[in-house]
Amino acid sequence: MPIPGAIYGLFSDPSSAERGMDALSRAGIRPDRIVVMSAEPFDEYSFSKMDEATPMPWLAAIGGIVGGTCGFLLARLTQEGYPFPLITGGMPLLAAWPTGIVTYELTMLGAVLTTVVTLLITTRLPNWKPKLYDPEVANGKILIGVLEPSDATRTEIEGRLLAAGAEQVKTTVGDVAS
Amino acid sequence: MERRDFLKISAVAGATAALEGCGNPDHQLIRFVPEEDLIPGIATWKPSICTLCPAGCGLLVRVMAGEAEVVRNGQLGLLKMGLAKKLEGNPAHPINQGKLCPRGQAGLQVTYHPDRIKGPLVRTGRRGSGQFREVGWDEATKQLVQKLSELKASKQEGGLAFVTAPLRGQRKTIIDTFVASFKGLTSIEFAFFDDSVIRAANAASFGHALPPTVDIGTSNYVISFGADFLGTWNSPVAQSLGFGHMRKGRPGQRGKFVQFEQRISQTGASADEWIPVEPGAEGMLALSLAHVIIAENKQLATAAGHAGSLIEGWSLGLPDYAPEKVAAQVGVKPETIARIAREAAAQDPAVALIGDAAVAHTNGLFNALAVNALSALLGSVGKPGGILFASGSSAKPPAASLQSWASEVSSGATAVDVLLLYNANPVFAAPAEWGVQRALEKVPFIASFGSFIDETSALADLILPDHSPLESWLEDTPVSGSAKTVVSVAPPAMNPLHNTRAMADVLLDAAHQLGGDFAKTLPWKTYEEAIQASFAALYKEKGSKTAKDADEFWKKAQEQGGWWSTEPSQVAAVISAGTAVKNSAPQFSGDSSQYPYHFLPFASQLLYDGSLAHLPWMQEVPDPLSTAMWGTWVEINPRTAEKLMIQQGDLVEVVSPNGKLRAPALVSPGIAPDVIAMPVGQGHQNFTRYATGRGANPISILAPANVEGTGSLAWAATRVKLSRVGRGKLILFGGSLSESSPELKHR
Amino acid sequence: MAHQWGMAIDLDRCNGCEACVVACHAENNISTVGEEQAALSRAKHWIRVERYYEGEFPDVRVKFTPVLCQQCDAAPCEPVCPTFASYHTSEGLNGQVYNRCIGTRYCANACPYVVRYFNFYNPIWEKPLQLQLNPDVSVREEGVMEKCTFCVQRIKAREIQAAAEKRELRDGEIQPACVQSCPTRAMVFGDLGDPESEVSRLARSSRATKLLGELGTRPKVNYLPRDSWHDSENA
Amino acid sequence: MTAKTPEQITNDLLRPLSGISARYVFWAALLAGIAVAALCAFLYQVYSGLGVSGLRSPVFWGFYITNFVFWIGLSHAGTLISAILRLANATWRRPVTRCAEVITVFALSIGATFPIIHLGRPWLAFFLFPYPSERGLWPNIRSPLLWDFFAINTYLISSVTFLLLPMVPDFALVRDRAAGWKKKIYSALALGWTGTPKQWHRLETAMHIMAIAVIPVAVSVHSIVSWDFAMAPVPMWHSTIFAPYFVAGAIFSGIAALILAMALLRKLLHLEEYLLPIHFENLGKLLLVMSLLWFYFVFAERLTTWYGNEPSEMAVFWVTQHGSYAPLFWAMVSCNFLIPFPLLAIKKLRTITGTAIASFTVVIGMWLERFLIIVPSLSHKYLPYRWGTYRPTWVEITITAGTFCTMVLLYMIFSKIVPVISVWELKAGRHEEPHALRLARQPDQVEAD
Repeated sequence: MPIPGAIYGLFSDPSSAERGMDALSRAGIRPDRIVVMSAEPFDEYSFSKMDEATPMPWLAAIGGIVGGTCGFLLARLTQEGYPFPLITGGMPLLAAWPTGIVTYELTMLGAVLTTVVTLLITTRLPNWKPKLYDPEVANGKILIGVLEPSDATRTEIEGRLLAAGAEQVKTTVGDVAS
Repeated sequence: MERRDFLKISAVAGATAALEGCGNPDHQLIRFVPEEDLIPGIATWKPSICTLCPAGCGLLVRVMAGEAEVVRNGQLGLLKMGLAKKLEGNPAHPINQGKLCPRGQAGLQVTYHPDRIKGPLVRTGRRGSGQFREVGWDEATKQLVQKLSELKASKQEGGLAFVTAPLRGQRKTIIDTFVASFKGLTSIEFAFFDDSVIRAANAASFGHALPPTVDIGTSNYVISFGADFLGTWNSPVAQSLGFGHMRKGRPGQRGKFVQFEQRISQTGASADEWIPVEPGAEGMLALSLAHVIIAENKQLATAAGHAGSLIEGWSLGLPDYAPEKVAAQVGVKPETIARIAREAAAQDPAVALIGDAAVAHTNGLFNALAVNALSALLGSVGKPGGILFASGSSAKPPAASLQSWASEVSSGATAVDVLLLYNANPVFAAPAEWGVQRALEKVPFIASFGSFIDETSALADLILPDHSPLESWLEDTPVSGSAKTVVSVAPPAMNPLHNTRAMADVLLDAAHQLGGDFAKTLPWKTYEEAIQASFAALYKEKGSKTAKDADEFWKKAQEQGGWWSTEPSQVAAVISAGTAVKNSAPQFSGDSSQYPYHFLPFASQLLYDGSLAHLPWMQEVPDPLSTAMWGTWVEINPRTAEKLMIQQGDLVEVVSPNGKLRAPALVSPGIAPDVIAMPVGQGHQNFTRYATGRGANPISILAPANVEGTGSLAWAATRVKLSRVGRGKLILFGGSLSESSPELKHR
Repeated sequence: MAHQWGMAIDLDRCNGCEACVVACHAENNISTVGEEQAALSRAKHWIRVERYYEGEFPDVRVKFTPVLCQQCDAAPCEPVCPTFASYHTSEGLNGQVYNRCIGTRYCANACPYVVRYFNFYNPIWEKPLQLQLNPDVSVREEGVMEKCTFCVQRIKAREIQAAAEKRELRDGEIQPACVQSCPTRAMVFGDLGDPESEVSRLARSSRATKLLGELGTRPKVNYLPRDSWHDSENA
Repeated sequence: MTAKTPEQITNDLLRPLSGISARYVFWAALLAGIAVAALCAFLYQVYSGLGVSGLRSPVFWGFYITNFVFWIGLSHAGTLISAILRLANATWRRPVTRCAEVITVFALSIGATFPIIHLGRPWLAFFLFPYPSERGLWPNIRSPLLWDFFAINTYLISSVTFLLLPMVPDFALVRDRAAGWKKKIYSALALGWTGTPKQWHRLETAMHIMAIAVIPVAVSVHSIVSWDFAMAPVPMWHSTIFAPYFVAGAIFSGIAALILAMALLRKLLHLEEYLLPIHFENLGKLLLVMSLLWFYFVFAERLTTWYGNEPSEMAVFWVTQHGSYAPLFWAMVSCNFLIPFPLLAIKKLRTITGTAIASFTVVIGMWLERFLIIVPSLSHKYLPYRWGTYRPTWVEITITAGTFCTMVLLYMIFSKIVPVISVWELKAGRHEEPHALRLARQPDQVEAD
């Protein structure tokens, strides 16, 4: 994915970033066109209130169930029949409690792995391709911008961002690297 | 099922693979054409005879094909041959009836011992330096014959001496005949644990100069005075079989077994009642028991017959031996003596036996005669459940004493030009005071037939290694263990591994080369022929119901491992009048104030008299009581240990008037506080990689006291003192002495 | 019904002679470890004769108990093995498959009888002592646990022989090496599944006890403790 | 909590990543040398046989399993503590979590090697893997060692992800400030993180789920380690108290290790302004609670044994209390209770130095505890004839020392690669206060955390 054209402002504090966000919303920019980046989570600010809904806990639960099932089957099938039954002179091969332990451990493993996979997929990580980013974010700046703005709105956006308190407003065009 | 078979196959394959790793130089060896027809994996069982102690048990040898690295005609190569894999008791043999003791089991390792002498050796270095050169048999025999013919030419008296272990059968005949032709002594027989005192006592009491065959199995009451009859004494496997039968072989009837001794032996450990007795007071104790029996009219004094009449005061009812009078000297409570006497008198049959340390005091002969009289009084002599006498061989003449021979030679009174050695290691097994080593050093030429370099054969000029017993023709006429007449015979169970020859064959060969009378006196070309001749004579004497001629008789004997009578043998006693003997107190070497403890050597259950110390199995199997492995120990009572501030495993120095030694201490509740015990067997200075330099030899510090009335060593007649010198090395297999945790006392 | 091999040891007969120990070494290719290793308590004796002293001089008694693998029916060593090296055979033996053993030594810890022995080093037989090895029994390498097998090679050989001869096994026909050598006939081996066998008879006797039976391991070795002598018994 | 700007925080926390001092190289080389010696000792053991260790009959488990239990116990420092603190939303946790999680990952990795080091035939360790093999056999599910296999692997995977996920934003930080080859490496490690709200939300949700999952896993891991012992009928092992006793001990030693690590990091990386006395104070209180809990477990275990008076258990009981293991036993009680208790209970002594000293003794004491659980019981099993003893050899001592050195070395290397304090979490902590205020003001506008 080439770097999209974008116009964004860098804010040095969350309150001005929040104002910048509000300004963009008021300008009628569609929320899915707005891009926000920060070096730390700002859960309590409105510019972070996007993309909060996720089925991750449910997926983790399903992953746990799948893992547990695998564990149970592993414990059960391997002991009972593959590839021919082991001679144990009538001694029990399969016991409920140990099977429970394996089932339990694999349940947890399933849940953890599903969580990680869900995280990576939903956040599209890892992704080393060039993309919209500004290293100033690492210095604590909060990036708020608009993807593929129409030429008509450019100046308005820039103005609104600056008015909200953006220290700097930058534009990217096509495939200019950050 | 299939699975297990598969595992077994892979197990065998694994074993083979382990032995023949890649790059093994074995693969570069040439392969000889097998000398025998063998089916791999199929075991055959061949009879043999155990030669490791005088009991003479019959063996079955499991022989299987295997590949051995051997030298044939000077060429090293691999030979597929029958190899002995396991020794079992011969179930048909009347002595051991299919059973075998631990020492007998380990006989296998004699054959395969890595330090066995692989061919004739001629000394090259200084005497005793251990430097030898390998030679061929022709050269070795030539050297022997040359020395002997020089000796024969000199017509000198006593110029040849032959020191052997006690032998029986044709080997003895050959050696005695051979030696006699040199106008020398008869052979000198020597073993540390010999039975001559008991033989002398039995000859006097019962007219049989033999060790007793004790029918423990059908006895109801067994009183043993010091005899370790389940461990090493006399015929231990036969006695153990009897012991098992006495205990649990007769439903509803269980005999009692009482042991009197100073230290709990392996036998004492199995006793129903173990009672400590003062050292050397066994005879007095036996007579005290007899006194009670007579005094309480349980038996008439005359019931003891001749055996009783040999004891002074017997006919009067032994008034001097009332329990109250002797209790202090004997160390047993009068009521205990009386109780045991009553119990024994009430049980029929009841038997008394004596052995080991009890006859190795200066008054050992008296002790033995007293116990014999007690047995006779109990009415069990010559009866089932009592003392029987086998007739395997005629009573043997007393052998020349090694002690007097050694002192004569070392003092120069007797000149010996040639000394032959066979199966005896007197440098190790005789007290240092006897001066055996000094005597040997005076002998210009010594030839040994030994299979190993030991303290004695290291002094030899020529070594003519014998086969191992499993590679050799064997015959034996056991003198105890079965009431039947037993003549064992066995062809070699396997071919010789090394370039060895049977002692008897070498001797016969030498005799024929020497010529002269030997053609008549020793008419046999080989040992095999000699044995066959003895069986021909046996067939003539005894006849046979199953064999139609002497050849068949001979063949059948080889198949079953010998010939034995179907009924107990009946041999007339030859009783000669004897004078009554008085009680004699045991004499101990060493002043009791300076040397406060009695020193009690005892036969090791595994190493016996030290002749088995070279077998790794015997070193590593834990001793039954101490659980010690790979070493020796000095056993002391906890009270003594506390007094001397000695702890388990401390190195202690034991000092007798005749020497001193150092060994780790073992603190054991099973020993009298005034007794220090030590197993015989370790302390070899030169006896293969497994035994050399291990522990100390208690024989070396023994006083050269004799049992009165015999030439035997009174090996229990030494007193010692001891002190702690540092930390020792005591390797025990067993953890705790006691079954209940001593830590619990902390509560 | 499959055989259930078991043993009875009459302690009234046993005299602690150690014949069984040497017989076992010879039959089962148990290597000797030498002085240095023996001092580190690494000697291997699949059967050992335990000796306990009771009391103090002069009232001392000694007790011998031969202890070998008890071939428990509920063996603690079996479930703990992660690789099934220790497992239960259809004839009731606690099998030890050397090839599967990775040497966790867990079985030896779990065994209350301490009858499992570990090969801390590769076994050594100094030439030509290796010629004594029994070809029917595998040699165990370093890192492998080993233990008494009730001489399974003898059991199998007899079973195969009996099958070839189309007959049932006779009671007493199979003798492990220890039983065969025992000079007092203290040990009896046989099929506990056959109520008529000598070992079953002894196992049912009122004298029969199990070593550490209270642990619930259900051992198949029955001990008949030392009896005492009563005058009246013989009167 | 501090007046520092995000810029300052970033600078302070990323500073250790640049530049290596001579002192650092010296210590790293020394530690690496000992670690290599340990590796050589292990290879020597593989070559010669397990006989080079001091193990013997009946003490078939010794230093190696002691180390195994010890390191697995230590691994509870991190993930468990940080997960609990995360879920409890303890604000002061922020500078602590990563230090703790790193201990977990390294201690667990080191601990997990010991079951292999201790094998008689370590080259066959793959027999434990459940995979269809030519042997026609699966591993035995009933064996506690297999439970270990599953539990430790689950715990290791969880801990590693639990550690790595929050590191991604920090890698991104480093990426943006680095140049040259460093930039390339950190770019790869940052996975292309940009810091959109979506990424932050997903990361926080994932961390939340993982924190919930990892706590029971951690508890199960040390329970299963305890069951390695409790499943065997060995005197004083076969006990129901073992699982909670081990878990408590694990957390105890884990906290101690964490305090020690923090004290060292604070001093060596000059993090005095981030790792504050309050952290040591709080963790010290936690350690005090665990010390009391540990003592309670020991007391309960020994009292029950003493009253039960079962002979085989009493043999072990007395040999530890009065017998040959008594010096070690009382040293353990001192290290785990008698010394740390006053240091942690008296407020004046609960300083950074005080808690560090207490932690040091606890780490030693807990190692001794593992040893004393294993060896006296094995050396005093039911049949007194086979009672024995145990002495470690230089091989075991070297390997043990090597693992301690490896732990420190790994930590040193880690501190040069990754900020040991989670930068973004620390920053995020700064505005929790205003967030809470907002919560009070407009509760309906703020969603639940």
